[in-house]
Amino acid sequence: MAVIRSNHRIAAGVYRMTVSGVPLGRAGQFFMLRVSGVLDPLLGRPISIFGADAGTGETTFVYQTPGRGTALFADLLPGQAIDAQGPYGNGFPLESGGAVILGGGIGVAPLHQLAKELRASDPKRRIDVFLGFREEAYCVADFEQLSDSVTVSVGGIVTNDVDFSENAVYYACGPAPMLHTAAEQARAANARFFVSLEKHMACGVGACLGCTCETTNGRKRVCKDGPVFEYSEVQHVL
Amino acid sequence: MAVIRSNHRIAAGVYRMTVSGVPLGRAGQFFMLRVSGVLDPLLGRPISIFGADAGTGETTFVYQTPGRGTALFADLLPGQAIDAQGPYGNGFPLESGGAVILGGGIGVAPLHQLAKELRASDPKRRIDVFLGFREEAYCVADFEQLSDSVTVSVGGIVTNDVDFSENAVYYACGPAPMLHTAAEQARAANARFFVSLEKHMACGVGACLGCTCETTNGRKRVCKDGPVFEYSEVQHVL
Amino acid sequence: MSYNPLSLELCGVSLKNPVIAASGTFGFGREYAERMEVSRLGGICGKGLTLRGSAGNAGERVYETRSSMLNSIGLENPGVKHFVEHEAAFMRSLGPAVIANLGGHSEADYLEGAELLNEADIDLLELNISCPNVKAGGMAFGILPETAADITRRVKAISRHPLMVKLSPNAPDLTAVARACEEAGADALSLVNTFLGMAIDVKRRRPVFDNVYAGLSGPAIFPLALRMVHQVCKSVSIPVVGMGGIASAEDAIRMILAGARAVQVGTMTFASPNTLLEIIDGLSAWCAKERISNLQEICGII
Amino acid sequence: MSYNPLSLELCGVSLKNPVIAASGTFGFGREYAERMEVSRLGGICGKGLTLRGSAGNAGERVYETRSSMLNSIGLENPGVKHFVEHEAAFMRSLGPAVIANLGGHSEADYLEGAELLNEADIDLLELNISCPNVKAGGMAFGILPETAADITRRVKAISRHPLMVKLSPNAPDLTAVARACEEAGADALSLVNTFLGMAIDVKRRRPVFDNVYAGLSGPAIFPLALRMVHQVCKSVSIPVVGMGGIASAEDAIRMILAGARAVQVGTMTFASPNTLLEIIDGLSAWCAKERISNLQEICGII
Ligand SMILES: Cc1cc2nc3c(=O)[nH]c(=O)nc-3n(C[C@H](O)[C@H](O)[C@H](O)COP(=O)(O)OP(=O)(O)OC[C@H]3O[C@@H](n4cnc5c(N)ncnc54)[C@H](O)[C@@H]3O)c2cc1C
Ligand SMILES: Cc1cc2nc3c(=O)[nH]c(=O)nc-3n(C[C@H](O)[C@H](O)[C@H](O)COP(=O)(O)OP(=O)(O)OC[C@H]3O[C@@H](n4cnc5c(N)ncnc54)[C@H](O)[C@@H]3O)c2cc1C
Ligand SMILES: Cc1cc2nc3c(=O)[nH]c(=O)nc-3n(C[C@H](O)[C@H](O)[C@H](O)COP(=O)(O)O)c2cc1C
Ligand SMILES: Cc1cc2nc3c(=O)[nH]c(=O)nc-3n(C[C@H](O)[C@H](O)[C@H](O)COP(=O)(O)O)c2cc1C
Ligand code: FES
Ligand code: FES
Repeated sequence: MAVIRSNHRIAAGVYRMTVSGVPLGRAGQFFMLRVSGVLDPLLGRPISIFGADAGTGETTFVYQTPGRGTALFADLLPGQAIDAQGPYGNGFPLESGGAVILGGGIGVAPLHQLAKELRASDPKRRIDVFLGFREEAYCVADFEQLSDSVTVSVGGIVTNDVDFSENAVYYACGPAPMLHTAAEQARAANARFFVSLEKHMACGVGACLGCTCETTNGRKRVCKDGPVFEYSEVQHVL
Repeated sequence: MAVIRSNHRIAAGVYRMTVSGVPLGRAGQFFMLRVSGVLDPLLGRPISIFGADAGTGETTFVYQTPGRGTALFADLLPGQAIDAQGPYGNGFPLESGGAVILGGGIGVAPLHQLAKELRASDPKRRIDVFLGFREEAYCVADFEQLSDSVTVSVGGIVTNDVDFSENAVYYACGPAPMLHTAAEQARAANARFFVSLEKHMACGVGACLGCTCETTNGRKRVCKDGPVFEYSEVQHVL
Repeated sequence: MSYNPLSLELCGVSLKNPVIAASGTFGFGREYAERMEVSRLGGICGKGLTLRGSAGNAGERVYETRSSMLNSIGLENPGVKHFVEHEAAFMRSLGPAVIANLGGHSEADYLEGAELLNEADIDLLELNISCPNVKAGGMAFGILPETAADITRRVKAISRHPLMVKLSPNAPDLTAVARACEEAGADALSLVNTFLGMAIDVKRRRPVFDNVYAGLSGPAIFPLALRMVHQVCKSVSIPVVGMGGIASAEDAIRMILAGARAVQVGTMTFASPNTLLEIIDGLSAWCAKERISNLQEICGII
Repeated sequence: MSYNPLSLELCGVSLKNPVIAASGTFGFGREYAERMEVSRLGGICGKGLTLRGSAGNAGERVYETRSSMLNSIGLENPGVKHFVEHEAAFMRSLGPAVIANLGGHSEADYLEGAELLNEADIDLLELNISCPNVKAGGMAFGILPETAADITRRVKAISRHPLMVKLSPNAPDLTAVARACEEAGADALSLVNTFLGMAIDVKRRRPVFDNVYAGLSGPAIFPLALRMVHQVCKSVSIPVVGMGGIASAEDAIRMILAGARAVQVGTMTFASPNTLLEIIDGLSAWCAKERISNLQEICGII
């Protein structure tokens, strides 16, 4: 059981929550979060690690509230408990060399921890971040601390800003259309490109087969074998 | 929707919660309280008015946590919302003259507001309070402010302390065995005696017929026609 | 006055919206009339009546389960005559369409009850052949197509009110019962009544209810009820009123998409008395947002 | 070592406690073995197998409902042969009793699958004739007593493992199916599999699942499952394994009071992976508190 340290709104319908009492995970991994003590909502909600702080032992999430499960998270106050199972899934690989990070909307969440890990693993590498939002930007300052450039587009098409032909590894998380376009550009440019996928999940650990996805390497479970995949493996489902 | 102003533990498994934003009710009436936003637990929990403060507009409850619905109440913090429907039911009648109040365990809850109303309606009347607890006393000081005497028994049989032959009106709320014994004593002494009953409830307003009780005046709904009854009407169910 | 996108006709009765308070969860309207604008409802279905009335079941009567409840009220009611004399006119005065719900222990009971109800000013007669809580009666009639058709035919023959037959989700072959009732002359069908469930008191090591089994209702049953409403709507051509666990306007829309003309809401009224009105408001808002001129346009498109 | 009040025998197999991970909710044990002490479980029932394996259903596969979920996995599985060669030994190594769950699209499939499983070191064969999510198969066999008895008889004739038949709550006459399976030689029965339910996506105005209907599981179904287990236990004399919505040690005790020898827990493992272990601990604590020397003493006393 995690204990909430802070939980507040950072943009319209977007919240940032920090908890203690859970094992630290890696960029791209996620927790199944659940209000405790009730059986409706029943299942955990997969929420990525926005930040895992080895110093304080705390984990931070940034989440939207599209439905009733997450809406309940937003009502929680510091000191209260939240059920957090994880970390689950495989993280982003930290390839060497320059990195280009593409985030769309709430897809920025796992990318923040990714930027942190990329920087920590090689303080000298170049990190360029492109963030797209529909109406309101958030977490931009968080990325500015960790990268060489941050390009923000609000209401535009973030992939238009990105050149996939650089000598860098590309990482993305965001809405399906964004990932689709990015994957087309990456293929055209023959880039190394990792994406984080979303699927409705029940267990989060690979046991229910609710999140199966056909890949070029056979059926995979997004929760256990992903959520991070090399784009070419899953291009047909993007 | 009520907003919680304070909510804290006052004895082992007993909490005191003050809320604003609900209509003020009378002694003996109750609210159906429910954690909002979830459908499990589903139904409201009937909780009596411990205090209704006309000055602040706030209502106070004192509650135990025997099950999962009330256990969730105990986790709520000031500023959070709780669904509170009511006030429901009929209150205690404020008869003239001296009053003797008998509370057993959490049954003290509605009696506190009763003492307040009795005192307010006739500041000169004599009010004697007898409180029985299994292991730990609570709310005693609250009663001391409002009555001429408070007799507390812990681990004993509170009815042993009470003389039903005084020229007073008797009021009681507490566990069934206590009410049963008190009713026998009241009948022997031919006393005027009002009791507050408990039944599992679904609606609290008289619509579901889940709390029907046979009385000497026909079938009655504890929630709507009670929960306060003259003991003689319901003696056979006590 | 602008056109009302929620209005509909059900068996010749005009409803201002498709949201009806379910039988047994709204008394005869009195209790909630003190607390909410009941006039805004599409209809009110009164507590289930039996010919001579009944004291209902002894022992525990309600018990909460996960997102649901079990009840074993056992049709406590004041009898048809009392209803005709003391409740029907009051219900009419509230404004929404008035539905009487009639249960019975025997065929004769049903027929005599229906006869008496001919004298009442009601809009619809809902024939309850699906109450699981009365040992001798109710559900026995609704389990098999033959008995369901038989009682439907006989009541239809003598009742001057449009007849809606309320089906049991416990019927082995629900769509067969539905078709049989349609053929026997039912003007509409409503479903579901409660599912047969059980609760056990661990401390006392015995069933919670004197009758052992009781009726399950509330949000938990919604996915089952929706499936059954969908199946029945595909099987008959008379109007269907859907219910079972509806907790929101979205749930009501789902029922209507699945083929229900109107919906009834029961248990959620206990949990949150405003649910009925919130559903009506939610349906209006949805029609506006989706530019639907009348909600019935989406009825049964799935 | 002190006597274990939770131990029992099921079809000649010793279980250290009556708590079994339900089929389809625990893979073949690998995933949860990384995260919890699976060795403490009474048994593990593997994902439902079909002869040649299957990719499962397309489209949405899981959807949350009130205190419950709908699934339309469609028996995605690697096939019996893969299980025998790559999973059975691993499952055995975990410690709990090993149960293989076998589904099928045809009688021949079932028989060939059972034959192959004769080579596997498993304790029990659970015959799944109740999966609602595969168009061609599964549930079709479990709906009627005759077909259920037929497939039971044939599999029993060739299988060297004790045979537990898993029943569908969607059978029109569940106790008749139960009795038919008993007569046909089943060594035990397990129930319930998932209930047929439906979900509709309001935004897209269409069913959530490609198959339209899907299987409902989780705490919401507990009162229904408990009633069915009670009914079946009163109808047969072979052991019954109860499941459906069990969420706590109290729920498990209720199933056992109703007549189940052991229980399976499925959906709650997703919601809260520790549920299985918490139930075991809760049963131990309850036996101690109630001074029960073996939990089986209370089996079926209701
Ligand atoms: C690996 C992964 C990481 C994620 N990380 C984040 C994050 O860091 N921040 C964030 O805001 N969101 C994240 N999401 C999306 C988030 O899980 C959903 O927004 C959330 O589950 C919606 O729950 P709800 O209660 O608001 O909606 P409801 O509609 O009430 O949810 C009902 C059910 O649908 C599932 N569901 C609904 N939408 C989604 C979705 N988009 N993805 C997966 N399941 C869904 C829920 O988990 C639940 O089981 C992530 C999703 C995945 C798969
Ligand atoms: C008119 C009235 C006034 C009450 N006032 C108070 C009060 O001021 N303070 C207080 O602590 N308790 C009071 N109670 C008792 C209180 O309602 C129960 O303790 C509470 O409902 C238990 O809920 P739970 O979620 O803890 O238990 P659960 O076991 O989870 O409850 C399950 C269901 O059983 C019902 N239930 C369980 N026990 C009782 C009970 N004793 N009475 C009625 N319903 C019950 C619940 O309402 C719920 O529907 C009152 C009861 C009534 C009828
Ligand atoms: C307490 C209670 C009493 C009920 N009484 C009746 C009744 O008298 N007649 C009837 O036809 N249905 C009765 N029902 C069934 C409801 O009308 C409805 O069919 C069922 O509860 C499913 O809807 P819901 O899930 O919205 O409650 C009753 C239900 C409850 C919970
Ligand atoms: C995602 C999922 C997959 C399932 N797969 C199978 C299966 O392969 N074979 C089977 O017999 N039952 C399967 N079931 C049914 C469960 O074993 C169990 O009977 C049912 O879920 C009821 O128990 P519960 O409410 O504890 O989950 C599955 C259930 C779920 C939720
Ligand atoms: S969510 Fe269960 S296998 Fe991925
Ligand atoms: S609780 Fe519904 S009538 Fe009293």
